[in-house]
Amino acid sequence: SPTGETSTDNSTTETQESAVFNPDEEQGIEIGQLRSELGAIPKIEGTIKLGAVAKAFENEYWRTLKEGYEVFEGKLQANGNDVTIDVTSAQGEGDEQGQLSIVKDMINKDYDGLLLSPISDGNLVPGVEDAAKKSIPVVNVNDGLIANADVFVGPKAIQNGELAAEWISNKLGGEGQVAIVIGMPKAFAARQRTAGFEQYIAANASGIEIVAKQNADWDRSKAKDLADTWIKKYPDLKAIFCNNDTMALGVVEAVKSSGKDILVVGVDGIGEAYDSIRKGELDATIDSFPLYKSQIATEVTLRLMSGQNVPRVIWTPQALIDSTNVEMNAEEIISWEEPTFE
Amino acid sequence: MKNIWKKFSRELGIIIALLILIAVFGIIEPLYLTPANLLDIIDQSVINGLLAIGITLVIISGGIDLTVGSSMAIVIVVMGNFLVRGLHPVVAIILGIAIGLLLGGINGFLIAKMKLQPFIATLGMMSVYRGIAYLVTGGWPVLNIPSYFRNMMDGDIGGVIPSSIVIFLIATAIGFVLLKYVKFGTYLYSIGSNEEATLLSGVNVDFNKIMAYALCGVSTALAGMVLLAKLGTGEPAAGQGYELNAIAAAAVGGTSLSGGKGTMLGTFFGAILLQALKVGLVVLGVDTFWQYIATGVIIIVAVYLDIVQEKFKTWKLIKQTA
Amino acid sequence: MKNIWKKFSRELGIIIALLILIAVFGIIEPLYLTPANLLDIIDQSVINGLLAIGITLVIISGGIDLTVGSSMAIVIVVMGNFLVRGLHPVVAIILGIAIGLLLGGINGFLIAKMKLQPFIATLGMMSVYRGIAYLVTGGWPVLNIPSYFRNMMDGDIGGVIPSSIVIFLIATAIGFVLLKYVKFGTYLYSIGSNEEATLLSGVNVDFNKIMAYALCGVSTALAGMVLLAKLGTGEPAAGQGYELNAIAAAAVGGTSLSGGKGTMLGTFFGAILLQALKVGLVVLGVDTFWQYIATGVIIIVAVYLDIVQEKFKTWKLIKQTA
Amino acid sequence: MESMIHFSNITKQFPGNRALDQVDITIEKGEVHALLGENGAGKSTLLNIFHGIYTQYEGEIEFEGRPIRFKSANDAIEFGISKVHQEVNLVKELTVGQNIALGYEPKRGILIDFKAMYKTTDHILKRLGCGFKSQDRIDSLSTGEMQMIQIAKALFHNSKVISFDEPTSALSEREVVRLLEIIKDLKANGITILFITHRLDEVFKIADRASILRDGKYVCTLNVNEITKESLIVNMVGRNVSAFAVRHNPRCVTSTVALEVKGLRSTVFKDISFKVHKGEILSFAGLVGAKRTDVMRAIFGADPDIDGKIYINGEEVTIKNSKQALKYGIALIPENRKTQGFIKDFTNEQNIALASMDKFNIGFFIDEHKMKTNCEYYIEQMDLNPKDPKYYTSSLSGGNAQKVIIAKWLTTNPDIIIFDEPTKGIDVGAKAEIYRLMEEMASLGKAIIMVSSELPEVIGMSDRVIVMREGKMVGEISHDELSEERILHLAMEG
Ligand SMILES: Nc1ncnc2c1ncn2[C@@H]1O[C@H](COP(=O)(O)OP(=O)(O)OP(=O)(O)O)[C@@H](O)[C@H]1O
Ligand SMILES: Nc1ncnc2c1ncn2[C@@H]1O[C@H](COP(=O)(O)OP(=O)(O)OP(=O)(O)O)[C@@H](O)[C@H]1O
Ligand SMILES: [Mg+2]
Ligand SMILES: [Mg+2]
Repeated sequence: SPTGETSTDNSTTETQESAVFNPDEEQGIEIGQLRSELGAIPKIEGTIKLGAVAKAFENEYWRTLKEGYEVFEGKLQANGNDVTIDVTSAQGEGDEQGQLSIVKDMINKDYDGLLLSPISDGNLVPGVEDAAKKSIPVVNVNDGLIANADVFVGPKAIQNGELAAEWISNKLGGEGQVAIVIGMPKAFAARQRTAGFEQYIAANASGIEIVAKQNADWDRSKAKDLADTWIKKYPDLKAIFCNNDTMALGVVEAVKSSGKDILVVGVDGIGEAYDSIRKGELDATIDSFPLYKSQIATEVTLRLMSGQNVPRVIWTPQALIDSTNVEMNAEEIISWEEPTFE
Repeated sequence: MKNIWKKFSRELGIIIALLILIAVFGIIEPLYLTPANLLDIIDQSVINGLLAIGITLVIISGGIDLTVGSSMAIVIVVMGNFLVRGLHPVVAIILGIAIGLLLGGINGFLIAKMKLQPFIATLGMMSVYRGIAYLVTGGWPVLNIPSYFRNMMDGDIGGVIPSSIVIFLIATAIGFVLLKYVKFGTYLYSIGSNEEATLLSGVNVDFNKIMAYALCGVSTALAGMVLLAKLGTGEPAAGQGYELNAIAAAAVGGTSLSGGKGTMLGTFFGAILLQALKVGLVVLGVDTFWQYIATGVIIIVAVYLDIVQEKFKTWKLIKQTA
Repeated sequence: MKNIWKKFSRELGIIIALLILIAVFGIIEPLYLTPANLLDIIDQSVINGLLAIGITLVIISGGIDLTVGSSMAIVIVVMGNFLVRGLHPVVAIILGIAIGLLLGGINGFLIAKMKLQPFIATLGMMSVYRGIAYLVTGGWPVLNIPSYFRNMMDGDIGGVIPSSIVIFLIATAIGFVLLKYVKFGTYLYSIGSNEEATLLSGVNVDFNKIMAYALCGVSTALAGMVLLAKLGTGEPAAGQGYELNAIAAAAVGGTSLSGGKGTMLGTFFGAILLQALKVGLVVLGVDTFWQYIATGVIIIVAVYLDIVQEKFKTWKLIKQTA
Repeated sequence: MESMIHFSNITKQFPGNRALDQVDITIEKGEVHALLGENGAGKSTLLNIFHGIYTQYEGEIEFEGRPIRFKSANDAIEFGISKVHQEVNLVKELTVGQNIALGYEPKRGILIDFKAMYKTTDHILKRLGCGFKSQDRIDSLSTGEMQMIQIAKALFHNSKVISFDEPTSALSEREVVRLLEIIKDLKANGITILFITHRLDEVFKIADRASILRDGKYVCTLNVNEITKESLIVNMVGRNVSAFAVRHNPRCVTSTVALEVKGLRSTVFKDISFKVHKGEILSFAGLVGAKRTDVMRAIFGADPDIDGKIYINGEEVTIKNSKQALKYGIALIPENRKTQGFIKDFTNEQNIALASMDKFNIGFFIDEHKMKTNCEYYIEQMDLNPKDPKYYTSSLSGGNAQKVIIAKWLTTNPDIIIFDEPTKGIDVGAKAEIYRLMEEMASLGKAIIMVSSELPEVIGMSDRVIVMREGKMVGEISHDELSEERILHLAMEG
């Protein structure tokens, strides 16, 4: 039964807290499944104020996430729920302390629930501890991990790299040289993306050789410089996987000017990546649909607050976007269904 | 009373600035003035404050240290590794301090003995230390720092005052005494103000310089420990860009980047002021992008006020003697 | 011949270091020596090189500029916006230069007129300018920079030499002439070496300082344009941390961070050396974490060699006269 | 008498320059021994070696019969050997007492024992008869008082040997008298004194013996009471030079006023009004600290917040900065050569060109050849040594550096030249040349203002003297009425 499953999940969470928390190894469920188990979103009593803290609005990904929160706030209000969501972010991805300040401020201001996307795995832990003291529910929205949050909402990060690896290996017919541009080895997501890619190749595509793997610190220009050098050093290079789209777009510039036919795959699904795919420059990106992710996260938070039994990990949709589906509607790709309200 | 006034006249500017800042934020949003929030501000300035304490020593001696962020990362990952393997926390703390001393000492050696310019020597070492921090863990964070250590460095003492604040206060006090009442401090001012004259007075300039960097390493190590305890995770990428914040705190607190001038209390309040500003902007819900602008403007205004205050003092002195 | 030798004796050290570096990488991996790769190295050092040219002027005058990364971002997003709306590329370039001049001029004003210390003034403005860059676009990148602009700044001239390299060479040449053959350059050295004596010699010190920062702004603007052309997208987050790289290039090229010393050619080769190192490490497939260490070590060794070379020169002189 | 210090075969090589060449000198215990020689003769270098500041040299030093070789200044101090430096070398951020005790602070546990420190240092200051206290700040002191701190420092270390490198060059007559008394007093207490000076009078007042260096070589050691000034000079310079400031050419004062100052005042001086004519040498006399330098800086536009009127050739002008002063044909040869006079990293030709860069342009660009030619002209004119336009000014001797600075200002072709302590720390030979230059300028119709604390040169050179005291003009003396007594009377009591 669904209830039984959730309770075992909770008990594993107990032990997980003292061991390493890794959502990829958890028994997560998807939102559709959650909805079918728990039904419509319960009616919200009274006024509810939610606080959402993103990593950094400097990055398009997080601005889109914010948009999702706002969209869902609208939907809630349209359905007669008095819910407001305040969305803020830290000052850049190096501002761990600042992000913590924001969370503490929200706790001081007695927000009713928190949706947090931490910069690093640890920086919001003290805030979450404070929230627990005030019994404020905390939902961890990817990609930093909060071991002591109530629920994790996000895509399966390792699958992200796997999707890319699978696509590349199919395109290449299972053989050829590939390279990886890593972001900063700071975020869980960056590491998992790389690991997922490597693991898939090792397990399923022995003909593909990862010839190079270097950091570009999420920087477009550094990624381009890396690719410039690689393209010369490995004349047979067939594909480059990048930990995010910004770097992938830098790599695309290098590939374009080399005149070679090298596949470039990014991660995030930012608008510019879609454009580039349409133009036939970038080959693919793995979109984790922040616009919907934040809506799901909010839905999960409300369910949690109304006392429903929510499992520890909720997977959000992600999909590989290439020329075949770039014109498709996102809702169609992820088979999005609007939530129902009580 | 008037004596105290005079004694701390150097720090007066920054204290007044801090009070004004708090008052302004408090008027706009009373929540800002709650004890919990004010305590939080201090608590959150501990890391930057500890780094700034060490950097103040170095800057007074006429140097600069850009490695603090990277050194901190090394301390964090090494201590984290040992703690997770069950090393006694006290031993781990001693180990951490020793690492800080060593890393700082290397900087000091390059600068004092090999005569490299402080900016460029520590710029290079910043990169070297970061690489080492990554190598220690292979880039991965050290997870699940034991809670006894976390409680030790970041628990509550007597259920009220966070122990990290106590560490911060003790470090400030030690720094204060070092600068004001111990030879070493006199030598730092003296070296920063006129290195040649100090050398000719028979002071071992090289040794004192190395000590300044080594002690900066120690306070960096303390900052690292507190961060490790606060976050419960030791990341090799921790502390990136922290060096500039720490320098800003020292400068806002009245430390002159050309050396020879500065006080520990100034730095202490400087670190708190920067955090009070940040928290204030958050409490007011100021847009992130505007926060960048506000932070920069406040740094410049604070330092400018310090210049104006100095000018005013000189002017008053002239009036008196005229 | 011997004359040329003597004329460029200051730059000799860095040139030899660069040749050794290239030789070592070339021996390990012959691919490194292909003309295409060598051209790439120069091409990739253009951004850092242009920033370093401006920073060299500022450092020689005894200052420092930490804003270059942020200023560059402003230039990029503003120019990007106008280009996308169809502004003529030449007008856009003039606009970009004007912005660089303005931003640099503001830094110069704070330092020369308001007497703020260069480090702290530009540390504050670095934050302010970054905020402005974000505000200009609301954080979004400017996409689809027109290709005629991109070809102009980053195309190939005569099908061989990338135009960005030509821009770099021209900027270096202008900087070289400014420093060596125009009185402005003499004044910069003079100010950096002894500001008071320069002032008493009837030189308008404030004006020349402001000009140094303003020109640094211009070369920053050029770097921004090239980056915009290279990437085809204008990001407000561009250039973070670039200031330290640019300072490193200048220092490696023999510019003294205490002012009064340095050359344009030194900086030119300094920027190329750092990129040659980076590319070499990538070509050899050195692990990223080791790259951090190698970069730091090379910076320190290069600067140390410069010191040793100076000492050696003195020593040789002593031998000659003895 | 027994030998205290014995220098044997000391050789010191600088890049491109042998500063000392096999120097042999013996200093006896308890004597005051003067080291004499022209600028660049190697006097300071010898002391720097003795005090462990230069550690690379050839030869041997014996101290009380034992060979010594110091590795640092500290070593020498520990041995009871202290130095009062040529340039005042103090830490501005510290108090007087902290400066005196620097490096050797008394401790209680690990903390500094401030009470004991201030007590000891106050005691020493009292013994030296200083009017300030050990807790005072350095920046409120005059140059003379700063010098006292250096002497106090030596006493604090209980030194057996104290050496003085031109201690009187920055002092007023009154302070010089006081210093010489102190030196006698130290001698009476059994302390051996080494003493460098360019003021030969002082040698005869306090020294027992004098050793002479020329071009880095030892010349001779003389008993002071057996010789005359003239024979000293011949030994130092190798030829006969007048040690006196005297005018050779006829006076050429015109009635045309070149510069008039009316009611000039600032925070430190007030009511300054005077005229200077073309062809005139007008001196400002007074004790050090009379604020003459500040008046000159004000006229030159170097300080802000000045009230009053300035007329050049009868026309009122406002001078807000040195650039404008230059435009009006004013030149200022500043008091402090090192910090205000020249650029350390510049060669002679660059330093000489700095104030008139516009003259060395072809279009937009610098004409290096013109710069060099100009420098060569002055090398000849002023007998600059070495005769190399590419030589760095910072490695020149004091007198030669001063000539470079004067050349810099002459290059601007000024009408009004202000010399602030023009012969401070300059040897007799160079002094005579600077006097000759001043005369020549006057005869070319330039107006010359000289600030000097050396009465002989004030009396010897001036057409007219204005005396200042505590920021005020207290009297004017015409050429025929000039005497040391008149000037001192006005300068000290009014
Ligand atoms: N650090 C140095 N580097 C190079 N040359 C030097 C250095 N110091 C001194 N010299 C040279 O050594 C010679 C002796 O200088 P020194 O300072 O001993 O002369 P001095 O007799 O003290 O002269 P003055 O009377 O001007 O003080 C001079 O020619 C001087 O230019
Ligand atoms: N802003 C300044 N920059 C550099 N030097 C200054 C400045 N203001 C004053 N001085 C100089 O510092 C020196 C120390 O002052 P001191 O009292 O010894 O002499 P003074 O006031 O100049 O008197 P006099 O020139 O008559 O001897 C003076 O030469 C003074 O002019
Ligand atoms: Mg001398
Ligand atoms: Mg004076």
